[in-house]
Amino acid sequence: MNNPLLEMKDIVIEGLTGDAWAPIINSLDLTLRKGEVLGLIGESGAGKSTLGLAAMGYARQGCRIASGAIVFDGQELLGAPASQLRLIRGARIAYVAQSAAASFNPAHRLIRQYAEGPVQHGLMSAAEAEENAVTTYRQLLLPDPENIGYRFPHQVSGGQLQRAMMAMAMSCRPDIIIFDEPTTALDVTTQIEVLAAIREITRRFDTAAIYITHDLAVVAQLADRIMVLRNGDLVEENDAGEILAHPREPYTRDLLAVRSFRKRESDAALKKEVILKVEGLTASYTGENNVLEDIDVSVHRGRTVALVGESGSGKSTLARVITGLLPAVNGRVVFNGDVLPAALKHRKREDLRRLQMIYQMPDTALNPRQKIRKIIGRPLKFYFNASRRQQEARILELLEQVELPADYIDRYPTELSGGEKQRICIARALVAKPDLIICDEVTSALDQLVAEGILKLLLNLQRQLQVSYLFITHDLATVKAIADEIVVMLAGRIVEKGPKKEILTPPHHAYTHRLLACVPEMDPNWLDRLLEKRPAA
Amino acid sequence: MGDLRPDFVGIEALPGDLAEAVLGQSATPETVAAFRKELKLDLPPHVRYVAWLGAFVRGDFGNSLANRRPVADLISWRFANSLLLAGVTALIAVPVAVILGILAALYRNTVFDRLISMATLSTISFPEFFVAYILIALLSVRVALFPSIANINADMTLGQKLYAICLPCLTLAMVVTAHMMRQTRAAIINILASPFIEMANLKGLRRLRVVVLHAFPNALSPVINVIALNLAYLVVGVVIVEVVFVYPGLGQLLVDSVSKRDIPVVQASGLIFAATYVMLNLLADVLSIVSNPRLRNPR
Amino acid sequence: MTALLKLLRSAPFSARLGMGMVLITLLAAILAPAIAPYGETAVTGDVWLPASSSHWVGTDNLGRDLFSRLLFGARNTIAIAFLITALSFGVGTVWGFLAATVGGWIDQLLSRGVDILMAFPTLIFALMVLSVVGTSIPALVVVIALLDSTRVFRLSRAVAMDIAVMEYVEAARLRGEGLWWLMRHEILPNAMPPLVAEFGLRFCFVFLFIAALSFLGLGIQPPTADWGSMVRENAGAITFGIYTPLWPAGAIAFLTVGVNLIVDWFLHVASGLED
Amino acid sequence: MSRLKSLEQVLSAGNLSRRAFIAYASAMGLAAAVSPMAFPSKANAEGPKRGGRLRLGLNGGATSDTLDPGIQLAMMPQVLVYGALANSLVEIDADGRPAPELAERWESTPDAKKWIFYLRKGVEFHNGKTMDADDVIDSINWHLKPGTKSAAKALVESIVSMKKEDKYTLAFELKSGNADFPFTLSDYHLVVGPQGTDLSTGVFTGGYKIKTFEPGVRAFAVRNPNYFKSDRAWFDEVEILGINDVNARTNALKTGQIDVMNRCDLKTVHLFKRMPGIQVMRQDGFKHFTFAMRTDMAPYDNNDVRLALKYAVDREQMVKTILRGYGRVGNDHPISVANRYHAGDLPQRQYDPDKARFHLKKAGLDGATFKLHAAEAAFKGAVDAGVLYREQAAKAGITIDVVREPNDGYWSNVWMKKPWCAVFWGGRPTEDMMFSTAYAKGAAWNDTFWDHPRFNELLVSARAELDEDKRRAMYGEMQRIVRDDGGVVVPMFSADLAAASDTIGHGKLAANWELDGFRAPERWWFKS
Repeated sequence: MNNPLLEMKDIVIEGLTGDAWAPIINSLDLTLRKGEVLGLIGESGAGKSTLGLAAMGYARQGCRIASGAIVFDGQELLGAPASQLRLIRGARIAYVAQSAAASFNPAHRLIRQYAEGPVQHGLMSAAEAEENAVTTYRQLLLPDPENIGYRFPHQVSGGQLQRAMMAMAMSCRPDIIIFDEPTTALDVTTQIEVLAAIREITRRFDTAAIYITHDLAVVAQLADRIMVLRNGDLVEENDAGEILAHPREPYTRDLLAVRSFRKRESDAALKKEVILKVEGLTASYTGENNVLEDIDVSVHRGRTVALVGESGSGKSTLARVITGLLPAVNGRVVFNGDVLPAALKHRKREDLRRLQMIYQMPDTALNPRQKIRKIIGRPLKFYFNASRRQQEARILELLEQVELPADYIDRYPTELSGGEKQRICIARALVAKPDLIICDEVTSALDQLVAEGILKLLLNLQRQLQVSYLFITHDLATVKAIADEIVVMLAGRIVEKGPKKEILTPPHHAYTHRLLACVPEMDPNWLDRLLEKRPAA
Repeated sequence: MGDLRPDFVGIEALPGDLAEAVLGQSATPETVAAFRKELKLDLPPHVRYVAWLGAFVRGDFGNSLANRRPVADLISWRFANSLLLAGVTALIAVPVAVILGILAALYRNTVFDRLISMATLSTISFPEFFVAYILIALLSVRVALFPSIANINADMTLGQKLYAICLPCLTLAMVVTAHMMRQTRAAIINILASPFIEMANLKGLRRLRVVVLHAFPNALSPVINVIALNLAYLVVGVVIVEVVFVYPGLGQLLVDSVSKRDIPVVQASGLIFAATYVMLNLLADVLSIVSNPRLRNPR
Repeated sequence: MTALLKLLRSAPFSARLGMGMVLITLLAAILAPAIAPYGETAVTGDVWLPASSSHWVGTDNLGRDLFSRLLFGARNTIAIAFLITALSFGVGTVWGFLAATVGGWIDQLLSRGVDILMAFPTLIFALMVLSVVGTSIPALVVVIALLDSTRVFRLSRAVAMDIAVMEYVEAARLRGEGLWWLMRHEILPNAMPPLVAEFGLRFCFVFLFIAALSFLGLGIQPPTADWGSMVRENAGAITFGIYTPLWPAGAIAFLTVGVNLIVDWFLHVASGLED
Repeated sequence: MSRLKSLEQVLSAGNLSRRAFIAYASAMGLAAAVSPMAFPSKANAEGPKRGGRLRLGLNGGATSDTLDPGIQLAMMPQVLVYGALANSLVEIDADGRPAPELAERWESTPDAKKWIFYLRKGVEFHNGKTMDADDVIDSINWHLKPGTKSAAKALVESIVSMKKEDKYTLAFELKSGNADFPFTLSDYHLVVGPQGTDLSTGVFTGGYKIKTFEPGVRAFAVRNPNYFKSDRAWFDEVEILGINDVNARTNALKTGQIDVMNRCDLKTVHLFKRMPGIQVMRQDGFKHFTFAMRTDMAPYDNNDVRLALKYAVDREQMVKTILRGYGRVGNDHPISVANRYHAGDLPQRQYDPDKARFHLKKAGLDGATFKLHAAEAAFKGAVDAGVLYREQAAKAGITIDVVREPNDGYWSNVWMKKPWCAVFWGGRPTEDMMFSTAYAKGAAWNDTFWDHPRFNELLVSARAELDEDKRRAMYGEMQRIVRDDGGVVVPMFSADLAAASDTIGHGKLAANWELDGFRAPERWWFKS
């Protein structure tokens, strides 16, 4: 092949922590040739986004490119004047951000934002640019390409918006596009469309790309070459197929093996008493449109029921109704044989204790101004009126149970990593000695390896304590790993339910089938096969 | 109408009444009684309130207790004066504040930004009357550019009026500009942290374009609100400036009427103040909605 | 504590400058009786003397030593303004948090009530009330604090609204915690940064407001030294080319700028913590 | 206005044509500020000159002001009505003597009970009507009509009957003899308006006709061409602006936006005097401040207590500190040096801690605490005066506790209610008025609740006494009685300070009211 289009050498990027600069990226090299797709993979904090942005000579607030060389098409970008960088950004290297909803200016119409780049770079007139936009929208299979551009960002769905952003990135026909986790925020079914669009772009225009993700299965579909990053260091770099087939490093192997574990089936065979029974539940926020319609779910002691569905299917609403935050319009919740009052404030403290909840975002689920001692200690005081000494003993015991060091007792949540925080949340739930824990997407905000650790912990605890889980998730991999029974929801109704084995074995309900089909597999050809099967949208 | 009650109750609760307040030391029991009877102050408050409310609904503000002139006559030209002062000040202050705010955000953390922020900080750090006196000392006594009192009257032409209100306008403009400018800057800087601004930067757009076309439209809502608050302040809160410059505006009338317990005037001007405040807030809300594409263009 | 020290050490120059300015003012206030060369109200010389060795910054409109009055003025100004601000925050935050946490008709009632109060200009309201209850310092403190608490109410309600929807508050609700716990332990600690910043700003507003009231004759009454009244008492001299009033005005600006510099930095740090 | 001043200099030096000057000045927007002095007229350079617009910036205007002569409470309407629009039968001249105005002359019976006033002929009202006796009767009855709020009601109630002898002769019969009746008729409330009209419309006989009256803000009047006095009302126009803030008044005068201001800031008046182009005018009038003790209440019913407190005040220091020297010490009676029968031979009471201590001991009240109630509403500096008093009295071993009262309602809740409080008195032009108002037994404003038989007797006989020397002796004795037995501490008389541009000319200033007896518009002029 010819000369590399982009060559980054010996890049060191530093970030400001407190008042000191600490390295985020340690002496990394990166080369990208024309038309090549490079996958950057790693967990959060690996420095992949920072490296990706550095390819444009850009560092976020609080970061700086300390040393190295970034040569793009013969020009040195590091230390180049802003005017020179401006000519390259957008025009020759474009960027696609993780959240299209946040990255489109809410005040302007899509097409105006599309046209802005080419017009400002002097590549075409506004009229040409708009015409061009329609063509690109059509190529990316956006519905109603003639008119969709005249909408505001909030008027377009998430998947379409993500594609519109790719169209915008293409507006100047750049040499390189940097994709920064473009599908992470999307449902599995939408993710497919976006991946297809990226494939279309890179193939059709022979555009080089850097694809940043934490999901090896996703990057496997697109990348020619993959770099595995960890804590700012390069772990391994190789052709995509090679990495999947023959990972050299243990870390890469861990990433590949993620969630291949399964809950032991033997547990599932035993029928136990019913802890929670939801009967004919109908709920509504406004009093008019029902968000939940006639829901029946049962959870047995020591078992896990997984509630699956895409965003908006009503799974979280169901959790709110069960906990009493949203009183139901119809139906009832039977907990331990007693009918629970619909509203939270009428429930007995004892019932509250036995029904606990764990949230998706451990960041917002823990009060940042309380120490772990108080976070876990308060329920002890509240439910059991435990003395200070009893509290301390029990907290230490719990920290051990959730596999955290004892000295965390006097830390603030902000001093903990995401996975550690989630373990604190689990400890806080466990401390109440509950019969049932509602887990609302508890792993989806975590890196895959961390998430796996959390799931394993939950399973262990269930074995030890015979606690039941109502597990809400959109991630079928998680479901496969942890569930005893599965409930599939769509638009506020239950589509299908039953033991895991039954649901995951064909024949599926059509919707379940679609969900399952969209889960990426660790196979470079999975996307191609899937797209071939599907009729063009 | 709910807004009327507190004024009325508030004034009713003042000890002493108009008769004593007006007559002061020369209030003999006899003249006070005569005064009260004439002004119907001897009737119970609720009777008077109902009567006043009834008249008000018919568009009759009633008469001033103090000099028996119709309240509407008393208030209307003063309110017009207050509006003139506020309007001219706003015409100067709003564009200046917005432009300075944008520039300060654009050149954030540069010498220019620091200079502007120190300057505005100092103007809001001084009492208004002090700013006014300094301006008088400099621009009226030392260099005879502007008159030191702004006693405009109906016989003046608009030009003469505008010349007369130069200093009060300048004083007010300095105070409100500082507030609005700081808010504009803060709102824009807040927006500058959004991902879509990073996106705009990564599209290779010029900084001015990013700030003016991308950040500013999204900062409009807080800016509009702060402008509305400051305009409300201009119309109703300029008592001090009116006193310093002897400007015949509504604020001075109200202060005077409060001390004289002239209930109909206080009620009517209180109502105007409240209405102005509510109107401006309403206007701000409407403008915020209009400026927000999410609200303007529902899905 | 160590964290606080660390935070202070990491402060940028502007914030250090602000802290220095506030510290100087505080020291002046605390040490006033010890370092002031003359008494608070002692007439020691002719009117409006220029600065000299016996009167470091000259004398005021009654021939009192201006430097001594500035020191005592710091005492009164800061103490009174602080008291007012503290009271208004005490009242404003409790009701604001209550409105945000409970919501529903209580929120509506409180919010609309505050709207009505705010629709009437604060200064006029204060004038009305003060002309009734008199201008003693306790009255001044209570009246301004209550009027000011409407603004605190708005802010604390808005802040608490954002916090009340957080999952850790929901978790506490699900645990069955009472209202007071929610407000005191879950919301308050997290609402502190904006409230502390607002505290600084309102503190400055308060003594400017007192100065305005003094101007209309309803503020702190003579002969108590207070910077606002001192500006007012001496303001007439400016147009005669006597710059005595610049000193108390400068002192006000000095403290305001100092507080603002700290608040700016504090807001910056606080917003950084949220990231 | 230095720019304007230099412009005027250029003009008077002849370097600029008058037309060019006006064009230039109006271009600067300064037309209103151009002083008439810029155009020297042919009139003689020394004496009064006709023309110009007099611009007065006055403290004491309120939105509650009216033109009703019965309710004249503030300086702005007082100067407007009494000083520009209207005349009384009698005026008070610069020496404090009654002088003819609408009445040409008058005479009385020896017991001073019946008075005949001969009216000036050919006086025309602003509405064109010629004044006669009916108008006068009607105008006096204005203050007696049912439900009147007139402050002059008490004055005119002493009149038993008014009789029109002929068109220009009027006979008054009084309840009792009053040698000061001409003074009574000089009162600023008792101006004369046309019969059968509403007197609050501003139609009178004065040198100016009202054009605009915006209460508390602005009044504008133009010269009455048919004014009956040819040597008065020199200005073409009079503009009165209500400027309650003293700094604003001062600045406005300094910058030439007004020609005259009243009530200078005592703090800056010494600086003001030094300014070129400004004249400061001092009037020692009747205004005085008192600390009134209720002689009907313990412990002030004991004259030794009263004397102790009278000796315990350092009047000199009071005048120096509270009035900044712009005033005179009081002698514990309300009669000013401006009054005709001021007892100058009465020894001045001095600050004497020993005597104070002696009297207190005599009263058996050693170590007692006296509560002095004060507020700024009582008079400017009242609280400071109280504090000063406290320190002075402390040297005599007397403890005074200064109780600060709210300004609001001071006159209804504190004055004449609390046993000892600070009081403001505008004073009265005659001894009789002053004593009758506040010292006679049972008088409505007898704020010391004082009842001294000899005093009360003297008051009645002096009132009817037409013989100057006898009167002087009587009033002298009354002053001594009040001084030694009365319930008031009178530490000081306050001077009135006004300032004007030095282009303003005036004669000797009358002392009865501020601004030349309220009559600046009528009596003053622009110098040539």
